[in-house]
Amino acid sequence: TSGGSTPSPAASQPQGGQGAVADPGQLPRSETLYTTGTQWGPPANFNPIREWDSAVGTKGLVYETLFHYDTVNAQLKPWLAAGGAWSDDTTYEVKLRPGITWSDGQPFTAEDVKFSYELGKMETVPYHDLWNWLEGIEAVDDQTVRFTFSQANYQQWDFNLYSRSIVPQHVWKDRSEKEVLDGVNENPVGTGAYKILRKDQDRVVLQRRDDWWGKTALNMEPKPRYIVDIATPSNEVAMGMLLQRQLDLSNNFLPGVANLVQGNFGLTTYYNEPPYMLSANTAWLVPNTTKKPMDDAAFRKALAHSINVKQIVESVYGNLVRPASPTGLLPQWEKFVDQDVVSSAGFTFDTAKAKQLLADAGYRDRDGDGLVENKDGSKIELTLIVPSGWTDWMESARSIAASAKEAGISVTAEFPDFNALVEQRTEGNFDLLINNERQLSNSPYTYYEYMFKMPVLEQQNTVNFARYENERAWDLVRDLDRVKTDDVAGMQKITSQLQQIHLDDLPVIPLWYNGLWAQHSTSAWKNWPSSQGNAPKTGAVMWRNWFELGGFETLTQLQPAGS
Amino acid sequence: MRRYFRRKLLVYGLTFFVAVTVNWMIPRFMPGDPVASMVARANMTQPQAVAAMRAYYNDLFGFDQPLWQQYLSFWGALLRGDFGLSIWLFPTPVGTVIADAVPYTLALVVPSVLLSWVVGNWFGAYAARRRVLDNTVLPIGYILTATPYMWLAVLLAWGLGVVAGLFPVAGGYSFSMQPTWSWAFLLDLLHHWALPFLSLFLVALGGWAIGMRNMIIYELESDYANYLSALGAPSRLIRRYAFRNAVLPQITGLALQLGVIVAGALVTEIVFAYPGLGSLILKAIQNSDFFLLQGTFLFIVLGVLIANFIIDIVYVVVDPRTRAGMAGADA
Amino acid sequence: MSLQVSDLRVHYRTLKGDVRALDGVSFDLADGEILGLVGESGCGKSTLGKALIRMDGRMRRTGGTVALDGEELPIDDDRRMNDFRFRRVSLIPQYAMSALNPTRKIRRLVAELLRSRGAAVDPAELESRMAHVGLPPAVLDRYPIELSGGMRQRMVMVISTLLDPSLLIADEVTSALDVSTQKAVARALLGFRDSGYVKSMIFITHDLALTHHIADTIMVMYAGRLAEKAPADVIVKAPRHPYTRLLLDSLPEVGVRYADRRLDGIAGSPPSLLDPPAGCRFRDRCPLAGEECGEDPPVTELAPDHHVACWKA
Amino acid sequence: MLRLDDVTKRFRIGALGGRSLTAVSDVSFEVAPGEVVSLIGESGSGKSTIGRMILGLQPITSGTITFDGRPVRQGKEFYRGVQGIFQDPFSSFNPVFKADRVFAMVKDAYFPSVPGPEWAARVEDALRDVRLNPGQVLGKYPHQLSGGQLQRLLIARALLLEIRLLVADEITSMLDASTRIEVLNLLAELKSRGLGVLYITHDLSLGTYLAERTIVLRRGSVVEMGPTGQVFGGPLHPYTRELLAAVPRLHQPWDDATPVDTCAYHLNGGTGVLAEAGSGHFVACARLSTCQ
Amino acid sequence: MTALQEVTPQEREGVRREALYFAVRNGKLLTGFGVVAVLLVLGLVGPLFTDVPPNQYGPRPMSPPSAEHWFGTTTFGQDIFAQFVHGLRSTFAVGAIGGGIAAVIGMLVGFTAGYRGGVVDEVLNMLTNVVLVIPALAVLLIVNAYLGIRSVAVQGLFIGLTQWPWAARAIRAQTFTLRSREFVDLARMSGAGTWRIITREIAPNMSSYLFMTFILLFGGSILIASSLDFIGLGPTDAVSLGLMLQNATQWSALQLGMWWWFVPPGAAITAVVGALYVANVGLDEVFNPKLREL
Ligand SMILES: Nc1ncnc2c1ncn2[C@@H]1O[C@H](COP(=O)(O)OP(=O)(O)OP(=O)(O)O)[C@@H](O)[C@H]1O
Ligand SMILES: Nc1ncnc2c1ncn2[C@@H]1O[C@H](COP(=O)(O)OP(=O)(O)OP(=O)(O)O)[C@@H](O)[C@H]1O
Ligand SMILES: [Mg+2]
Ligand SMILES: [Mg+2]
Repeated sequence: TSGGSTPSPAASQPQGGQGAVADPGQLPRSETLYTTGTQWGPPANFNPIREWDSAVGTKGLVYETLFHYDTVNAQLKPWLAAGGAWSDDTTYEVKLRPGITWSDGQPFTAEDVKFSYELGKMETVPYHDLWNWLEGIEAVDDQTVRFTFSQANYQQWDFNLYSRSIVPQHVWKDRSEKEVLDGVNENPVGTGAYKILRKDQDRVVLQRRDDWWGKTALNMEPKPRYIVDIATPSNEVAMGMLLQRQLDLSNNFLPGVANLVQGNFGLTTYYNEPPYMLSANTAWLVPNTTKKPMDDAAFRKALAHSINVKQIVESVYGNLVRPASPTGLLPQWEKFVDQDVVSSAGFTFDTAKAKQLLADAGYRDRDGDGLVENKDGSKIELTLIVPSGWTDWMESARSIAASAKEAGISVTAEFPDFNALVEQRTEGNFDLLINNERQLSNSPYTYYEYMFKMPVLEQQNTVNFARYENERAWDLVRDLDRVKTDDVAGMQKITSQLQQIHLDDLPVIPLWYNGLWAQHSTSAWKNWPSSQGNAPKTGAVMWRNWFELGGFETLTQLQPAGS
Repeated sequence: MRRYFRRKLLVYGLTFFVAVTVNWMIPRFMPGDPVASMVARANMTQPQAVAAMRAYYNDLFGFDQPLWQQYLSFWGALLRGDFGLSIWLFPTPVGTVIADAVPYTLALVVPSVLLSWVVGNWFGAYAARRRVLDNTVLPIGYILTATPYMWLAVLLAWGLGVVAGLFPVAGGYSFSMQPTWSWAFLLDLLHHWALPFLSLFLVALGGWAIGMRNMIIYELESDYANYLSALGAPSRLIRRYAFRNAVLPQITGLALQLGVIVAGALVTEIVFAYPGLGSLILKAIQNSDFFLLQGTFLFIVLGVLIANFIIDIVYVVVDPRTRAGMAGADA
Repeated sequence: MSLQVSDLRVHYRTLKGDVRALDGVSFDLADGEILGLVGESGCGKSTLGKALIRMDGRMRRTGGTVALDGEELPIDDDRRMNDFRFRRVSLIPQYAMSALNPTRKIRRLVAELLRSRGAAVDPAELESRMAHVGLPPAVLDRYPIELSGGMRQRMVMVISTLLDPSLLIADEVTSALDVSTQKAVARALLGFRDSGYVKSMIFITHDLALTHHIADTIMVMYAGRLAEKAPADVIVKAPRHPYTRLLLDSLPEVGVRYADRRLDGIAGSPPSLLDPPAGCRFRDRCPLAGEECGEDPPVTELAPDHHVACWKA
Repeated sequence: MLRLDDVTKRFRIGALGGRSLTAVSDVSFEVAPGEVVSLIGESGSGKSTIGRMILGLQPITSGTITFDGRPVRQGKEFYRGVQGIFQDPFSSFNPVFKADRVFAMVKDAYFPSVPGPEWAARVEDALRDVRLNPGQVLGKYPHQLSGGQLQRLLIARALLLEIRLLVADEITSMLDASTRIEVLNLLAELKSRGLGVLYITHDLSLGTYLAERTIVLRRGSVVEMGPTGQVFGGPLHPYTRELLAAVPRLHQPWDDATPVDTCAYHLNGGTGVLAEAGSGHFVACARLSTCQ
Repeated sequence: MTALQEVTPQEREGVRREALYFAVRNGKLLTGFGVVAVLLVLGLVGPLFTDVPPNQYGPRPMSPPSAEHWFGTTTFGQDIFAQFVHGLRSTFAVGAIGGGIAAVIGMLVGFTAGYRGGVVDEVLNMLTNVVLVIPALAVLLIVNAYLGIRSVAVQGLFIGLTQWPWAARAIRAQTFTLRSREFVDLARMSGAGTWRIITREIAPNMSSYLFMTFILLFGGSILIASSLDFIGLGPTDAVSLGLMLQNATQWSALQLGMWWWFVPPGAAITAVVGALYVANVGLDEVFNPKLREL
């Protein structure tokens, strides 16, 4: 635990306040939510197709999806859709809610849904691969859309149902591929609860639409009349603003925030004790399995045993994250973890065991420098890369290098520029790296797809950076995709086999669960999500693609601090 | 005179050419593929889609043309004022990104440069050859110039911002404000501007004060000063002359220092999350946004060049020595 | 009697001790008189000049007094001395070429200087004085750097004498000029005295021949002391001090050829002023030196206005 | 031995403008072994520039300078026979080194094989030649020596090389009267050993003291040249006359009675073609005939 | 780089003895070099006495200064004193390397341009101006971002490569006045070549000036390096004061009340550079009689 001093609360008072309402240029503090941690620079576009860099709230607050996904109860939650069902094995029918209108007053219809999914036919649209197994879409009537599949990938389809923004056909229909992919989409017309009020270099201001359909249809209303999302260039600035109470929600990684949560600063997090945050994704150590000695599962296992994750969790993160289970499956997927497999094939930090495994596999220290050599006697000198500037990972990488050395494996941490790292990762010219590019989702399918995706290409862009090839595993992953999403047992059967393969072969080594960083100030808004009592259990997060995973619901549960 | 300006223009032209060329070379000859990182960020899995996207961006940025042609079209675009598209803030044109940020940077740099120059010079001139001031206050000047910009900035942000609560620590104006032509808004702008300005101002102030102090001491030792005091002229007059003569080299000093001050502004903006070019550059680096980096870099070079040029002209106008051709080595 | 200097001692403070640059010098200067001051380099000529108007930080008066028009000059009180400067005592410095602020036009410079001393510029008078030294009025609207060395020198002469001082000190004002300009400047100085712009003048130089042409009286100094002082013609024609004589002997005249007449210099070098030996300071180089020269020779008036400090004179 | 033909030198001046200044124009003369030629003229008339061009220290704009028939140029060979001594003895020595380094430099460059003791003996001989006591001057820093001593050190240095031509540029202007005359006397002795000297000065009295021939320079052009006696005894060019009249002489007041006649030299700047007025006596005056 | 004046080389009597005399009595010089010397010794000797590697995690994170941890510990329990002394080392190293390289280039260019004059001067002058006008930090940012800086030495190298122009200019001007000195011509007449004249005749005459230039370059390099470190472009394999500052900021040291992490590195940089500047002024006073306190 951290000793040290607990800083005293700042003397400053919240700015703004009731007196300011008279000023038209000033947003009333009690009706405005200030957030940060998603956007790191000027808002660039309001294009919901650009799910990775559109301005905060573009998808989720302005544009909406057919469904949301309830991470607590692990089920789809009808949103623009009133409901959806498989009418046969390869046909899915969506019923839309009646009475929804676009922000320009036009009615929202089945044609809009058809149009939006058909945008994926353009090669450069990110969900283009949907059309590898989707055959066609039919707007049966204004409220009904029918999707016909050549191959029904149930798991993936659910993901697509809550991930794809629906855009208005009447506005978008004449847009070229270039505009669809690269357009700024100024003045977006959406169905969502907010509209963009203005933007500036360092902020986006959203204003609630009081005619939003969900008010009546869902009986929900997001409480803040205004949301100001601030682009803070760095975490410490966010921390300063939180302390000044100019900020209500920070989705930044704020090291040492535990001290503030314990202190009297009016700051809260989901848990009021370690790990403080919900988990958002798994950080893995990715070995390049095409290189020696990482091509040897025994070596990878030894490496896994050598890593002192606990030290990283405690020293680097100050207990803001929790160590990952050997399977790496997020806590939300706990029901898929096969404890038998874990206890028989799992690994823990154990330097002695690591040494033992190395010795058993034939990696011995021949020249007496305390470091093992390859089976053929050549030196092992591995480098572990993380992007320069990613401080917590840099520290973690140093820690991994040190503990691996303890076990006799020579690992050096290096911090190339992000771009250079991406290139090495894509080309496969690395030894070890840390990666966490899969978030929580509706299905462990996405997790295993990342791990086992085949075929391994010349360039690996987003998945299977380890370049691990195992036909059986990939077949299992695809089988998993074809299990209906309500068939939990069927899914479990497959995932436990996948876990066996994972833990036997360790194509990636799960390290810890990165947090769903969210620190909230109670000075203006209360009823933030918390593990305690009947506070909301959703994530308080503005990150892109997380509104559908509970972020939006959180907004509806907030209460002004004064009430 | 003409020859002087011809030479100056040649130097500036050459500098610009070199800067632009280096600039152009950056994304093309440095490790790391900008398109790859764009594709990686888009989170695509399907090889076909990746290939399509790659081809699309390569075409967009002209990476598929022969190098010389890329170079020429770069110049062409540049002369049309087209800096290309930002990768990080895709698809915003770099020109727009910069244009949005520049007012903030200018608002920070111009007053801090000019005010620190004026106040520093005045102060240094006042302290020179005055024992008490020279020995007590000027060391503060040394300390100030020796302070790393960011250290002072962070201390100010923490002390006056977080602890004392006197100033905000981030942003160009209150996040609750909307830009209007109202006093409240202007005040708010000033309120946010104060700390970054102060940190830039203080560091630069010390440098000018010391420089001026030394110059004045030299001037006070000069023949004309001796002559004037031998004729019993009051020290007020002598100091006034000394000041005027010493200020002239400080003008050239100003040109020399511009680059340094721009650098200081960069760091300061980062500390205060001030939405100017500095924060942009940092993010451009972190996000490998070559085009944005190119644009900002060119913009800074251009700014410094223009400022230098203005200073050159001012210098020739105000210093009769340059006009008579006696100034010796040219600037 | 316009100037009376009695037993003036001025020392320079240095690390190694005091340099006795002026070691007991006494002389008088009458109204309307031009005193030429000559002597080997380093004998204290400039020190005397500076002592009379503005001592620099290292100079210290250790004795003696200076009186101007019967009033004692507070030469070591910088502030009180200010009242005398320019109005009563003025100076044409050795560095006259660079004595004008390069960034002010002459007219403004003069106006500002005068205003600071509480006087007003009389443009007509200024121009007439300039005309006196051959400077056109247009010079007033130029920067100093736009003038030639000789013009600057003459301009300084005009400025220095604008308030009609009683005493003008001209320190090596001609040594940087070529012969023709030298002649013009020397003439102008004479003219200033004749027009009454200045009452009396001390003309410091190392050029005996030139001094002879403008000075009424010539004073020869050696190693911080007076060697001989007499009317100009007397010094040149009938010098009594051996140093003066040797100095004159070593001056080549135009037309004198080595082949015809070989001149000789004075062997040896002057003593250090840091710790000068007792007795006559020229003793070591003097062909006439004898026993008694171990004592300080007193300054005696051999003939009216002819003062010599030598036992053998 | 040394010969200048139509030598011209132009400088570019001014920081801002590209003005050019003709420092020397169309100068031609010769210096023979054992001859002292004095070069006289007001400040800025181009005397030093001529000296430096002869020494190869400054490029020539046009014309030729030859030494023994070969064009001058920097290099050991050339400097073995031709050396120069400059105006300011203090600035001729590098203040941070001991003064006798100038001898060591000569040894390094020209006599690397001479053994140390022998070299020391040669240096001492040369010093005695210039009447310096080696013990008094060797091993000292320049600032510890007097101007006269430094000046003579430089002459001694030149002597070590057995030079044949010496360019002496105002070598006495900084010295007081007595030291000055000693240096001049030394030059006179060297000349009698066959050394050719170009003696540059603006002090007319010094010029006449030594030189067989005198060249009067004005604004870079020769206005009058000839045997010293003739030039000073019967100056033909008005400028020479004016110069002579301006020289302060001890026993004779400035001659105001000789007004400089308004002749061509005043009207057209004095550039005339050099014409022979007497044996070896040349004058550049457009109205030579009327003036005479 | 503000305080450097163009001083005509002095050659008065006993310059050096006198300089020494004033040097040991010049408060500015003594204080300046005193502070630098203390910190330098700390940087050189300190690491020998701290047995913990500077980046090693310790068991007591976030603890304030104590007998055990003189300067306290970081969020990770690293001993700040150990980091500090190692950081001082790199700071001095980057100053020496950056300042040294800049001084060497500046001297090469300045001497050559000043001595050769003419076309060479024009070309070098042009080059100097070009490099001068391009903002150095911007260039360093770009170079750093793409080439990646691993070690203090490489960082110093890059800083040195961009910082020389003003030094070159100053040295050129000085050389210009010196090259017309007659001893230079005398050396030439003694058969010395250009290089020899520059190194043996001209440079020794401006030694104090060159030294002062070096001091200013040294301080400048430290400041530039700290800026680079701070924005995350510092050497990845080293400990430096700038990196300490960066870490302290990134891990919100001040906000969390850990002033002992944030203050020492910044104070040390300020002290080193400030002391150098003060010493520089002192040196100026020592070598230039006009500036001596009367
Ligand atoms: N600032 C000073 N500090 C110490 N000694 C000085 C100073 N100024 C002059 N001196 C010494 O005082 C003596 C007299 O100097 P002064 O300048 O009066 O001589 P001078 O006769 O004017 O010589 P010159 O003809 O060269 O101008 C000299 O020995 C000189 O070295
Ligand atoms: N390097 C140079 N650059 C520009 N002009 C120069 C240079 N050297 C000399 N001059 C100019 O050339 C002219 C002749 O100069 P020079 O030094 O030859 O004159 P001088 O006759 O030796 O004068 P003095 O008697 O003052 O030494 C002068 O006007 C001078 O300003
Ligand atoms: Mg081994
Ligand atoms: Mg000359």
